Amino acid sequence: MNHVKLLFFATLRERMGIKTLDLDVPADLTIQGLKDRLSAEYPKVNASLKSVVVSINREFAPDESVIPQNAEIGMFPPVSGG
Amino acid sequence: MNHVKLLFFATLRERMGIKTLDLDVPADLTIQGLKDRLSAEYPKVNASLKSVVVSINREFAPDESVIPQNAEIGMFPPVSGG
Amino acid sequence: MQPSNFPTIFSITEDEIDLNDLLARITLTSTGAAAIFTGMVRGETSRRGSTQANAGDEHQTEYLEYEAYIPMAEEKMKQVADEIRAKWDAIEGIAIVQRIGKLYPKTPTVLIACTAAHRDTGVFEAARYGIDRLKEIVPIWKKEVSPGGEFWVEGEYMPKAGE
Amino acid sequence: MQPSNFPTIFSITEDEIDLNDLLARITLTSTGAAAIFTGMVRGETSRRGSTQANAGDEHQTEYLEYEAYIPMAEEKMKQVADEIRAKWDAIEGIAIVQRIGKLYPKTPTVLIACTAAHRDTGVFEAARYGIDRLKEIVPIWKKEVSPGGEFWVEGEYMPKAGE
Repeated sequence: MNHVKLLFFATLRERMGIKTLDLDVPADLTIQGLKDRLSAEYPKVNASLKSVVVSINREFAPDESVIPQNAEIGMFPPVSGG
Repeated sequence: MNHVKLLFFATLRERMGIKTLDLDVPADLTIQGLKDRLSAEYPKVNASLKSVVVSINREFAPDESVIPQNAEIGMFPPVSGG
Repeated sequence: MQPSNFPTIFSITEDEIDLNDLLARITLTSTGAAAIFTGMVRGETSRRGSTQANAGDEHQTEYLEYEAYIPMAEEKMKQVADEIRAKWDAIEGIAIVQRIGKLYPKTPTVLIACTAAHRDTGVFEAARYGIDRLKEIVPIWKKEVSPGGEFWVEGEYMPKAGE
Repeated sequence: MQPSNFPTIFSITEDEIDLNDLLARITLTSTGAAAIFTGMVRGETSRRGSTQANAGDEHQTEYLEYEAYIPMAEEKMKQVADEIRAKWDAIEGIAIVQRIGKLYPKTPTVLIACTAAHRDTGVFEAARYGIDRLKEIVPIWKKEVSPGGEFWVEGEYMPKAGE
């Protein structure tokens, strides 16, 4: 099992009701697999998962990325700074 | 005769050695005629007259402009602000 | 002067954006021109994307509340600066600043500034590119609070892997 | 809002150029974007027009001394602002400021700032146009003083009658 730390921002944070979540996940879990797990365990976040942007260790990551050990995973909507 | 006030700037001012000059000129004098008169009376300004920019009452004026009564005439090199 | 001596400032801050100070910090002895973009909170806003909005589409904003994924945002700001330098090699100094927290109408919220020896070297284009890229890849979000309620402003850009 | 309510600032001053203050004065409730150009005194300058200057062509500047035909310069600054508004009708506020007197390297000497609701409405192009036009038609001149002597910088543009 790998330890990962999830960070939620903006709508994701509000829908989850938490800023961070520490999880143990299988060593071969992908971002898609993580999304599926969140969707099942936190159905309230489903509306945000459709257009979620995901980062692994502060770099944008596609759904097929395998999550490394001790990853810091950011989950957030498309950015709207400025 | 018309009264006119000449204002010199930058190289024109330095070559003339004065900032302003009050003149009485014929009512039909043009800018070209004024340049000719300055050239004859102040030969030291000749080098600057080749590329001089002239304004009448704060608007750019071509050589053929007739100088109106009580005109304020600016004489200066191409601008270099910024 | 080596590019490594060229100042690059990036900052996510709750403090006021001080244009005079930032400009001074990216001005070198060889600098003759700066292009600066700032964004401010609009108190009256047309609907997003609708520049031909009717008066009826306008609404009032009480304030915007910004949040950022700060360490990643700092890394992505540095990436935007690197991209600018790769595209316009005459650029000397770069400042990229995002103010976060609760910000009221007319308040500057973001600044992108680029300096160069001369104005015809890409400074305007570089500043424009900088704000465009910030709005694509720097993880910052804003919630609009208005008399009618509050909603998160969401961007449209989906960054590619490794971008 | 009527265009007549849009702020236009033009100033020829011996005082420091305060970007924060000028930006605030051209920011309306409807403003969301500003593009600002500033020029500074270069302490190390390549020969005019020679961007590929060799190191041997560089020289040091001790200071620049600016002078202006102030009342005409103010009228021409207003004309530049009018031209900007005629070309980009989304522009809200405009500031055009030239500092004069003896100015040392790294000092901002000129500022052109334009504001609008959004950044894609011509603010960058308007600011660029503003500085280009100022350098063509606003009667201001500078003398460069360097260790090797002093000389007047002369422009190249010959304004047309009525321009």
